[in-house]
Amino acid sequence: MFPALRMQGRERTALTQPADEMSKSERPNPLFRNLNAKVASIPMILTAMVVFVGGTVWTVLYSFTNSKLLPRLNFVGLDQYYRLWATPRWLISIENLLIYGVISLVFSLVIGFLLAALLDQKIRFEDTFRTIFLYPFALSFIVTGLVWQWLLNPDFGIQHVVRDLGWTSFSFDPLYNSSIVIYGISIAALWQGTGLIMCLMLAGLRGIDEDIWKAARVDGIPMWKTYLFIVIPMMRPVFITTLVIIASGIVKVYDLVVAQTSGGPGIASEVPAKYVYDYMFFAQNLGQGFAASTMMLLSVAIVIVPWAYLEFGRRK
Amino acid sequence: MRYKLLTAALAATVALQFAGPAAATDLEVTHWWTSGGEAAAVAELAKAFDATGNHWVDGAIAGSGGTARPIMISRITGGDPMGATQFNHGRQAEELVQAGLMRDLTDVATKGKWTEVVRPKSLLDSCTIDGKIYCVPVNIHSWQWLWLSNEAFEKAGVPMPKDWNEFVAAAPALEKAGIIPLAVGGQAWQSSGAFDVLLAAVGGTDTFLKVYKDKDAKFAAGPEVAKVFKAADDARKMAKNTNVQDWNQATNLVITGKAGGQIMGDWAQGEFQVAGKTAGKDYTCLPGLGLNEVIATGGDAFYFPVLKDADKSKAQDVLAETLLDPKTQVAFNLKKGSLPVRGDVDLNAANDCMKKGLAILAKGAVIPWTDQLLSQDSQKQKEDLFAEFFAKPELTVEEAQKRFADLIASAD
Amino acid sequence: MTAANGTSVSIQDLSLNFGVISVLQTLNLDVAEGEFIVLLGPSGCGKSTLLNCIAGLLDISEGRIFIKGKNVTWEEPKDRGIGMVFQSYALYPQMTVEKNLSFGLRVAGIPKDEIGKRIARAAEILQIEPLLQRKPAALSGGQRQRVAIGRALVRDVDVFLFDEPLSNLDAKLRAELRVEIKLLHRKLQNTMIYVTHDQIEAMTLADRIAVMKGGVIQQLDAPQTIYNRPVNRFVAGFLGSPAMNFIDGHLENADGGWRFVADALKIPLGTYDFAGPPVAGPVSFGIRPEHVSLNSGTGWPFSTDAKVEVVEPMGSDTLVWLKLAQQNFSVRVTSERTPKNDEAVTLGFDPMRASLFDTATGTRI
Amino acid sequence: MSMANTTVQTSTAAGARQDVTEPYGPKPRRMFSRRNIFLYGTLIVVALYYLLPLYVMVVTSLKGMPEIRLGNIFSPPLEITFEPWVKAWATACTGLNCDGLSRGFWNSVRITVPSVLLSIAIASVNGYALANWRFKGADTFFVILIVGAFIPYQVMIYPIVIILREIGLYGSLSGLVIVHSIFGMPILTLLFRNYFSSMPEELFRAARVDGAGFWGIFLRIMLPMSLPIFVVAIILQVTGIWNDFLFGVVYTRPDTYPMTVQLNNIVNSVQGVKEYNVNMAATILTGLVPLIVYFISGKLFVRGIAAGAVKG
Repeated sequence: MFPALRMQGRERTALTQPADEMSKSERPNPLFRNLNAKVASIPMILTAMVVFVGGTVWTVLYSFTNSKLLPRLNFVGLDQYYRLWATPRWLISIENLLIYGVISLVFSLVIGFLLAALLDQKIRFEDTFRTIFLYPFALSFIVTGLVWQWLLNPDFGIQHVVRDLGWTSFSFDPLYNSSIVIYGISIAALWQGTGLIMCLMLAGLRGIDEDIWKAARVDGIPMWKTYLFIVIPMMRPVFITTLVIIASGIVKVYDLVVAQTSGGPGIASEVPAKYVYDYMFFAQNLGQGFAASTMMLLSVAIVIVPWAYLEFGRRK
Repeated sequence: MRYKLLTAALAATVALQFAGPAAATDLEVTHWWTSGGEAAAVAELAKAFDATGNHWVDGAIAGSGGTARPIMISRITGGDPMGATQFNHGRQAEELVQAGLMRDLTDVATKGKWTEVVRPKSLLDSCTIDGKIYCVPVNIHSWQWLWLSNEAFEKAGVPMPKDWNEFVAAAPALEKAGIIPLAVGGQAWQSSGAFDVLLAAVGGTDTFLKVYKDKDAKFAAGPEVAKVFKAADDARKMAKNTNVQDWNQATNLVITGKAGGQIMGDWAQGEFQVAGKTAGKDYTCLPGLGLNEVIATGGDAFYFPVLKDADKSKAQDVLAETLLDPKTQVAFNLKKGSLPVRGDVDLNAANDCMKKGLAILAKGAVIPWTDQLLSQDSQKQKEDLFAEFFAKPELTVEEAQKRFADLIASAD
Repeated sequence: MTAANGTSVSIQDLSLNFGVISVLQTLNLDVAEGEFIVLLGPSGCGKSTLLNCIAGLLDISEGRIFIKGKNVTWEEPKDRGIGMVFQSYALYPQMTVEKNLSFGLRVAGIPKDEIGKRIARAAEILQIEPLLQRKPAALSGGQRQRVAIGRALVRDVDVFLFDEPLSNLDAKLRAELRVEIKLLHRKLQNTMIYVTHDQIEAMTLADRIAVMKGGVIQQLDAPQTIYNRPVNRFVAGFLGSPAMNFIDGHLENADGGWRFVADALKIPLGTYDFAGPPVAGPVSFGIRPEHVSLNSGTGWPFSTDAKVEVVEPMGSDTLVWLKLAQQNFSVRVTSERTPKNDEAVTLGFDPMRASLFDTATGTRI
Repeated sequence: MSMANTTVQTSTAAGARQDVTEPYGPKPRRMFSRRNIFLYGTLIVVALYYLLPLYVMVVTSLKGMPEIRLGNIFSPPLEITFEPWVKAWATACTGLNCDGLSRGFWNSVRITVPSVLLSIAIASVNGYALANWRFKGADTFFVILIVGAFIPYQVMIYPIVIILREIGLYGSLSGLVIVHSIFGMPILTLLFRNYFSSMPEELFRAARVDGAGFWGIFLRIMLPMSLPIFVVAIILQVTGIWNDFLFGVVYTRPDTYPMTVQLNNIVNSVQGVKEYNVNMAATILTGLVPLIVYFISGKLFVRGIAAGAVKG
């Protein structure tokens, strides 16, 4: 309530002063234009400014302090950052995020697109198949993590079953093997997320003019080439929306790791968001957590802000 | 056992309904005691509190303290405090007290003569800040136990070890019999705790204090501690086939004879009890790993956030008194497997292992625990290090010790 | 012309910028009461933008707009006394035709019986009574456009704005509705501002045409004037189908008279009506294909020989392409005897019908 | 094969008969062509992979613990028991509370319904304002919002605790509803904005000439045309909010814990042995609401996505 009132108040004072000097037929104060739209956008503006910008500034500010359990403005310069980048767990987290990110991005797009392309062949039972591919998206990461932890558990899951069938040397325990655990986590992530990507791609494919297909057929272009060189470039907006959804999911990955491995074995499957959470709350070292947050925000900003501005900031 | 718990809970609810709502004040108590033995112990506290005419609203948060504490702290700092909350006593709640968010219990303490009844004295010291008492210790938890499965050793055909070294020697025979020698759950605090126990047991009390109390980094890099790291190296080799996360699942491996032993605090005893196992017959406990019989005075304590509601504040006082009540202490600690914080209670019902603990306590062989010596921040870094150490054989003993020494150098 | 009735819409020094891009530049336009003005130009010339500014759908950067003498520069669209018809009809898909027509009136809180009266009148004028209970999806293109017009009609306003209303229709319907709009205008006598890129619509409908390019009105005149005396090369080239012939050359004064010279081609300009005192220099000589005649004797002030390159029969008449001073040149022939390919012909015309433009500035000389 | 293709293509190009055989291309008709076998074969294999975890969950939840310990996870239950379900719903314990997921279910409903309504109300108005009423600076706010979609929630927990504390809503249901609305806003606003942008602008202009204002156009013109995108938004929000764990656990108190938190509590409150059958039953129960929503409205979802995400 508090910030809201302040914001309105400021606008109101700004409104009244210049309006007095102008006669009615003159250009009204620009703040009056679309006033309803502005009023209606107050929640958005507040969210953007108070929560996202305000929260970010606050976080960055306190990352330069040695705040422990409670935030205190006790500045220590870049100490938290030196420590952060000297911490093996942080470095592993970053590495894992990169691996996980590349896997998610590439496989979600490829699998999602391939499934969509298959479904777009005017097949029978399309609804059934689509529902099957999409249903995991309805489940939370916590649930997804639990199920896959169970399936990949060497004592109960796939490995156990295959060994029971007679292949006793079979080994498939990605969640218990430090060097491949992050791939094991990705299996669950892809299971959960590709359905949505498929839906987006399918929607995109359905938006392609039938004439394009006819033209490609008349020209004798093979189907895969039509997809690759004609259809995919035409689906640019879908790919952009998809990228936003996938990428924002990648940076935020947390629950899935917690539910499947809690970062283990050891610290082999740690991710940055978990580092932030653990250090802020578990280690009761807010400063360190904020420094890690700031690094995450920074990397997000470097990639996203220019792109978002180009994509949404300016219109034809 | 579970049925018993259920009936207890039901009884409590029924009792409340008849107690007359006017006098009853609901008090929400948050904690992270959710395993079988723990839940049974909490039920005792709730029963005792409900018997005073108030109502214990249970706010259990499953997971570990690591999951629960952030939630508790967010709620206290967010202005929606619970009536009382569990913390490990020590330094976890220090800043909350300093920020004036916690209630000063000095009056209740004076009335109940806590300074006289609570032992060892160090327990109350960790509740005291600037001469005022802010928490109620409810139990003494000691980490320094090695729990061994009699069944497993029988199966492997080796005699029950009497200390850590014999245990290590018996490991190959256990492995041969298809038994995991040492169960260490995947959660970071378990490997870290196991190392601390080794430090106190293999290294000795002085080594332990020099590292954690004096924070002597040079010493931590030296040969005394290197010995401990050697032992930790043994431990991780023995534990490499453990595929469980939670500590009680690891304990369950010992209970079922799938694992030879586990280094775990005395709360593991509650699990043996719930499973109907008898100390000495089904399982064996070695305090201080059989090498250095000490007990750390870590444990749980309840803190009481400052509340505006006067009725609730009054109920807080009642709860604080109830928690230290001799009868509650006995009932609670028997279930929990921990030691009571009062020296003046009757513990005839205690089993073998608890009696061993009580004897050590009576001898005064106590050391402070890492919760009291190190900040949460240093604890967490330590956890990260040992989680990695136990899971990653490529991390050499030397490298790990060097990182440990660096950590001690910057610890607070 | 009905200008005597007073000014209906007046635009003064209007500018519109999107950031650094200037879309309309200090534009002035007065529309008389009851006048039918067509804004004509290629896409991107700013004609629709100008219309949207008049409607109040775009905020202008500079200038003022008056409608019926009232400064409406910053009024809401609904308060300007305008009705508007859109290219895509913009019918509300979830409402019936009747609800579509009445939506604006209901918003304005006009009493029910009055709404009913107005809808009945509009439906009668546009002959859409049987369609009133249908949804737009169940209408043909022509019917939708009638409803769209009806929506403007029921508002009972002074000024109608049309934004390329016929572009989405096929050629036949377009011609039909064009006539209907003309009749409607005659019946209602409202001021109408009509945007199109179709010169036939412009020529047939307009009292005056404003030809626009690059956000500037190039010429504002009656259709015939624009056709016959275009003020610059752009207007000359934009109007007319087939397009005007242009020959690049220069203007020189020889033997006491002015003439146009391009290679060996020399056209005396004795009959040409110069816009100002002529000056020697590079010019474009323009003449419409229909103002040239083929093999019709030598009675023309100018005639020359040429060889036919291509013949394009167009139904009612035929377009003959040949080369003049190495530049393409077309002639429109209506006579029954049309030349064959490669045939030698004589062409002749009166330079009075021609237009001369300064090569550098493009303005009429 | 290639011969046939060439002929057919030539004839198509020439505009001749098309009913011979369909060429290469997206829609042949024969039942057991090689292509169909490949197509359906792939789809079925992939579908099995997607169904496997659900199958294991259901099967496990119907087994007794002894059978789980002995058998393999894929084998169907020898003896079907519904006890795990009953236990998961009604009697599983966390600490002292032994009422299973039942309490969490109603809490989740109480949290989800207002959160979904509020977040969609706000986001749809945002999207509409951004698409049709671009006021100065609006795009900047939107960019901030989109960037906000990438901020991990963990980073924002603390600032939000402070904000909620300042406005006095910490720990209350309204507080949680606001938090869900805030974090649902970026993606929803993007969807609504894209959807409204894809509607013909002339419609909006016509309504303005007709005198409808900001709210009039929104309520009377835009809303009746937006069913598909609302379906998408509802599905996304219902699943997102229903499945949320972090906010539910941080911003509520135990008596209002949503189902996911209770699920976590039940799954992690290991009392002796892990009761996998109860865990699986609890897991399915928790996922049931979003699953049902998907099964019912899956078709609309794809259509709505097409409208909201494809046009940009």
